[in-house]
Amino acid sequence: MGILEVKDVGKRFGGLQALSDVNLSVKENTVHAIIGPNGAGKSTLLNCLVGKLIPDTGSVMFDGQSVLGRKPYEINQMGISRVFQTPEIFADLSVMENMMIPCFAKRDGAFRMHAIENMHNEKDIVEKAEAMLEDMNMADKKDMHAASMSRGDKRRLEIGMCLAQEPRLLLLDEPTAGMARADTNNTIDLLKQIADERDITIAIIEHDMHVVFSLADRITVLAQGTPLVEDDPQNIRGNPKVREAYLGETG
Amino acid sequence: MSKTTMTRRGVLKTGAVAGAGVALPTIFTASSAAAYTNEPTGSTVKFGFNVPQTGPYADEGMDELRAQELAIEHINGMGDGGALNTFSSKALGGDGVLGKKVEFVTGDTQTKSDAARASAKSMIEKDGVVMINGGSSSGVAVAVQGLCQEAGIIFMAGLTHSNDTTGKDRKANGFRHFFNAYMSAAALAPVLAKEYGTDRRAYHLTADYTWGWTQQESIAAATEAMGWETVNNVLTPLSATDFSSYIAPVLNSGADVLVLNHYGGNMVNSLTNAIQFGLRDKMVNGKQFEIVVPLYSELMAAGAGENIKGVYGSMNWNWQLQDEGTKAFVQSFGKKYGRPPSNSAQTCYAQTLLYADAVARAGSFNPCAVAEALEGFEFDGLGNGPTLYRADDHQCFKDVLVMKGRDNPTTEYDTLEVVEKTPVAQVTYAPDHAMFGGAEASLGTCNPGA
Amino acid sequence: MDAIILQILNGLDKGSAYALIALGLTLIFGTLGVVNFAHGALFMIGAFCAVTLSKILTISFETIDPTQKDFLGNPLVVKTPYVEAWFGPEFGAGLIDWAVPLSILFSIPIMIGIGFIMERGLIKHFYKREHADQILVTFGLAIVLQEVVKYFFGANPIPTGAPDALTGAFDFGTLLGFDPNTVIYPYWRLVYFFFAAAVIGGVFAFLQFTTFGMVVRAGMADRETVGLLGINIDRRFTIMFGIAAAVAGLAGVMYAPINSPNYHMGMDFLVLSFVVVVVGGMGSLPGAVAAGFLLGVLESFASMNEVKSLLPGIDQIIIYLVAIIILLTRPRGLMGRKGVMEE
Amino acid sequence: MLGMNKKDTALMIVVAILALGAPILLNPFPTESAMAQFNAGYPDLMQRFAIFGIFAIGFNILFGLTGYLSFGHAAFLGVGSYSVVWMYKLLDYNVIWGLPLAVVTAGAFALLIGYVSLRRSGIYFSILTLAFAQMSFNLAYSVLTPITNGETGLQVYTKDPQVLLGANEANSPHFFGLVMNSSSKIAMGGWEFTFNNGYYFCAVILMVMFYLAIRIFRSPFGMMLRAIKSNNTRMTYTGLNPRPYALAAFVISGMYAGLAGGLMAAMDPLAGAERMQWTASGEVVLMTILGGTGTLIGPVLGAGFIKYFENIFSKINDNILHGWFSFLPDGLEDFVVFIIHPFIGKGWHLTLGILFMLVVIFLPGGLVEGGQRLKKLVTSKKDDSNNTAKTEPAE
Repeated sequence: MGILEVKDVGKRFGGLQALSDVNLSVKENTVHAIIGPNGAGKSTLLNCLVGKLIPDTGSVMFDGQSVLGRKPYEINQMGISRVFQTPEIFADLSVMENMMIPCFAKRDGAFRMHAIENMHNEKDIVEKAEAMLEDMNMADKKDMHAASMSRGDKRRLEIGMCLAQEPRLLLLDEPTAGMARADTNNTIDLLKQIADERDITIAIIEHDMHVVFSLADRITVLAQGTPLVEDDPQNIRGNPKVREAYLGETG
Repeated sequence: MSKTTMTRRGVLKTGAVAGAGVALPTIFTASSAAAYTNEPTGSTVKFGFNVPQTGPYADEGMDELRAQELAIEHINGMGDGGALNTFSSKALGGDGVLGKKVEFVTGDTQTKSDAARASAKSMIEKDGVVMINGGSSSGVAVAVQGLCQEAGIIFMAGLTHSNDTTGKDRKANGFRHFFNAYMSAAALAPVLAKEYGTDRRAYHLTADYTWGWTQQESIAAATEAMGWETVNNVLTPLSATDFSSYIAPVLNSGADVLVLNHYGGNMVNSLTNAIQFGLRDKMVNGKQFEIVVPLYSELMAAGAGENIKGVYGSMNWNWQLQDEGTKAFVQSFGKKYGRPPSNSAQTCYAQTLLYADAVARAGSFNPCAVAEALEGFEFDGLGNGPTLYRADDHQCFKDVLVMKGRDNPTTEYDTLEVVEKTPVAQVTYAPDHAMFGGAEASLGTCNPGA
Repeated sequence: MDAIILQILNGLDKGSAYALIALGLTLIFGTLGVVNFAHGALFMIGAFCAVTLSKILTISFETIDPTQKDFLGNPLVVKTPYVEAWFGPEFGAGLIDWAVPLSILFSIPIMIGIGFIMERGLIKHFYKREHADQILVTFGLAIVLQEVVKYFFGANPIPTGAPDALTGAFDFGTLLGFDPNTVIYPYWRLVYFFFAAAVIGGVFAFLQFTTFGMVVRAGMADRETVGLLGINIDRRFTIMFGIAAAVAGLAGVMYAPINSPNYHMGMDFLVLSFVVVVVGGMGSLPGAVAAGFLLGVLESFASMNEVKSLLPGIDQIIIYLVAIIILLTRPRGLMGRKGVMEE
Repeated sequence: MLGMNKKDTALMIVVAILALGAPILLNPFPTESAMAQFNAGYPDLMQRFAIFGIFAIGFNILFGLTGYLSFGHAAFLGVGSYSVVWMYKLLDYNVIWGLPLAVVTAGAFALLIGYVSLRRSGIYFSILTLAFAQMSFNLAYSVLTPITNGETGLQVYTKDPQVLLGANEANSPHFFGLVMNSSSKIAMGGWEFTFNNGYYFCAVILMVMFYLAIRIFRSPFGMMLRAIKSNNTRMTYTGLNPRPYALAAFVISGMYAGLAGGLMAAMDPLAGAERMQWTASGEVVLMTILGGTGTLIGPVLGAGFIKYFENIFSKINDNILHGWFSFLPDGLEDFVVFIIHPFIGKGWHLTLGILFMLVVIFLPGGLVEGGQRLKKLVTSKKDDSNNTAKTEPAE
């Protein structure tokens, strides 16, 4: 029984069957990659997992509970954090504030009216956020304006913010898309480190094979809205169906 | 150090405490406590002219301001003296008031109660005026009148036509020279009956706010007394600009007269729309369809243009009158500004003179003394014929003009013609008339302020 | 039945004014992404184009008529318009009579010019600024424009009549088999309706069938991509602004005989036109037109006595009530696209 | 101090000095001098500065922090005023009954309107709030006249019950005997200063409200609100529900507006429907943007700016102009007056419109940015590489 169980999920947009009969099981404490050509339905599937879309059929269970019909923030509070393709951070806030917000969300839940509490009195939050920045090698950027950081730093900050919530499942949507090689490698190292050091499950949607094969313990190949095959990385590499559907195209 | 407490019953003690708290032991020119709000101590006295200078009534406000400036000139003995020469009271000698030269400050009411009160307060608190005059709506008049009552100065209303101003909202410190909705109705009804017959069915469109209601109530009562039937009364939003959807059903309602209880922009638009629908070209119930606008003003007539031809209404005063007071005022005004004054200008002019005259007769600027001098005052020569400032409700009683849109005006100023001067007796009512707050309405007591 | 037909006519007529103003506003929103609070002022300037032309046509020379007296007792000054003197009383009077329709020609270049100046001189510097800043600057501009008009024309409404041939009302009812005088409708309002329909049709045709229009529509859908194609979208936007200003101006010109123009008539329409645009859906031209007519018709029905007696005051709030209901049931108005002006 | 950092404490002290010293600071010109026209130190205007300051501070908590642009906040102002006047009519003139009620009723209205309106965002939200406020205004002016007294404005009549009214009680608004409209005047040389009870009542409340706003801005809650404005998506995917945060901000700013409306009625016992009109809602938007959206002091400055022009410039007439320029030769005097004439008196709208445009064109951050630039000029020698003033929601 995996921490995330996707059963018979289907989703239709007008005349387009975006997903059909998707079955997927992500085991706890593994790195599970979902790959597939453009238009295979990767993003649709991801959106079904986080509550942005509701599948027409099937079920999505996280840790034995259904996530369907819940709002994104509720699903997040269940322990699923999401990293976006283009970093979604609080650009107008400082780096430290960016890091404190998920700490509050973890401690206080989806809403708390702490309107006249003083920030200085939130020692535990401040310490936690500072430690997290330290972990992300960003302690020196603490007071920077988040918008003024490089793209690589924004990505690291976003991952750090997700980790600060201590999620059980981290979803990454093409985390290295549009990155230079050096940044990509840094991100791979960071994710490796996270997977090794933390008690966390990672599901990653990726286009870049280099990233996938460096990280994944398990790979699901999606083609035309339905899983083609699920296997270990070395088997995927040799699978002729996958080659034909996906790798063949890219060479 | 002087204390000003705006209310008579105001707790002086607290004022003193607050004063003591900030009083510094340094040089302040100690002046003895004033006997009343803004008692003039120097060689001048200030009047406040609070008129709309922005918003839809800005032009009316400008005309009021012209008349007020002219009045100040005449009081101070400049210019030709205008209607002071024909005024029945000779207390004013053209040397200011009680030997003090009159100055004035101006403010913008924006035709909003809040803004009008803010402007009036600044005049009272900052400029130290003893009297406020002007305005072009009843909402503003009632609001400012209430303020003057609290502050302890005299309010000489400008254009305000609602019954409430000297009805249920009457105040001891407030005085109105302008006529009101009841008088309009009482003057108009007999003329309408004579012109259009007593067997008429009237359809009312009424601006949906206090003035509109009192106007409608008054004219409906007066015409029904003549035998007319009120078919329907439809309330229209103040903010309406296009009245087509209110006018379209009129023709099928069986009514043969349309009464537009609208003022200003509302009236200009509703009348224009009614003419567009060709109402006055139609025959209903075998009679020519007619339109009545109970309250006219020169500016509305100008705004409505040709559409007012043949339409009856009423006015407080018109420059075409031929009495001596009118002639003197129109000459004086016309020479200075190159145009005849409007009836709102005339009421402001008269009010300013009446106030100054009352001060001169009372020998004091104390509002209570001035009020006493105005109460029951009978005068003539200001253009409206013999007039009484009734003591019971501070309303002037005088002849009312019934007007009609002229068919062939020769200039832009004579678009209206005087049809009849309704004698004062016909428009007089009891002070405790039901439309004026009944027996409950009371002036309260005069408040001199400090 | 006749009452309902009448109110539908009224609604269509009001709706055509709403639709015209909202159309221009949406063009600016959709193409430039600018919240233009000065749009009402453009409508007002349009109406004053008509006023100005009729004033120009009635510029007069003065002769003194000693037989008549003016209000001060001096000999009366009689004014005769130059056009009557030049072209003969009949043709001259005819010109003056047709001032409003004539000013359509006169107003188009003026309005486009004002639009160009506004866009080049002011608005273009605000494309990248926050909506709040756009609101403040265009609101300031609206105040300035209306105060300038007030300075020259005063605050009082200025009667500006339709040509004599088009005054009066048309008896619709007799065509439909009703009794005479039951369904009558003013000629000029019918003219306004058809005029509005023609302008709306013209704008749509322009956007639909010209390459220029195609680029602009593409720009409305996705501004960045069009920019990436290397098309000089800026120049087109300037032209669009001019067109939007002209549409608002034409709406104003033709409105002058319906209600005498005054300097703040733009503000009266401003809030309403925003409601119309939003109900129609931000960035949707058909939505703006549909919402204009819908709100016009509903407003007319709400002012019927039968409706008012059931729900007192409903005509005061109907527009807002409908706006609330539509926005709550259709998140982006009638035909709005996702993501436009939602941040 | 009081849980504020150094910078905020300094700001608070500046505000306190300005608020308490206003009767003197706003009266820089001797009473008899020609410039006395520009003095703003009389009770009514000072009260307005304070009241609209409170209104704008509250509005800014919604707009400045969350970015939700409400076009209907005047409705809460009106509700606050009506509440207070009704308490005068039913109980007595002590404002202690009305003011809390004003806050509560405005809060309740805000909860209702906010709950519905916050289902949409962006311009759709703005139009929803506008629609609610315009409905309130139109009804208050007409159909609801029994409650609001319509055009005339709600006021106290002698026949009203006023059940708590004591024999010696003041017949105008007071706070346990502290009569609002009573003042002490102190003459000093050519100056005359008016110290008004009502103004100080407002000023103290303004300071409390300003302090509260600082605390909200600096609190975790305030940070969440800024997070909504910055990135709503990230907010949701960080397990936070933006709706109750935005609603709480809406209700808080509605309560500020209710308090401001209540104070208006506390200074002047009349509640007119016009204060609910869209122009009044628009005014507070303009105040906030003009002063500096998202800054603490900006809205107060914006409020002061607009009210100053409305009350001071509208009162300057040609006579006064002629007085000022009487030293010039006749022809020149007339010319100067002719040039200035369109901008004063009835032309104050024009001046205000021009200033709106100038400020927003040259000072994108509002008046606060103007202040910062001035400050920068003065201390220009310092290194300003880490100056991120515009985005930092500081002063």
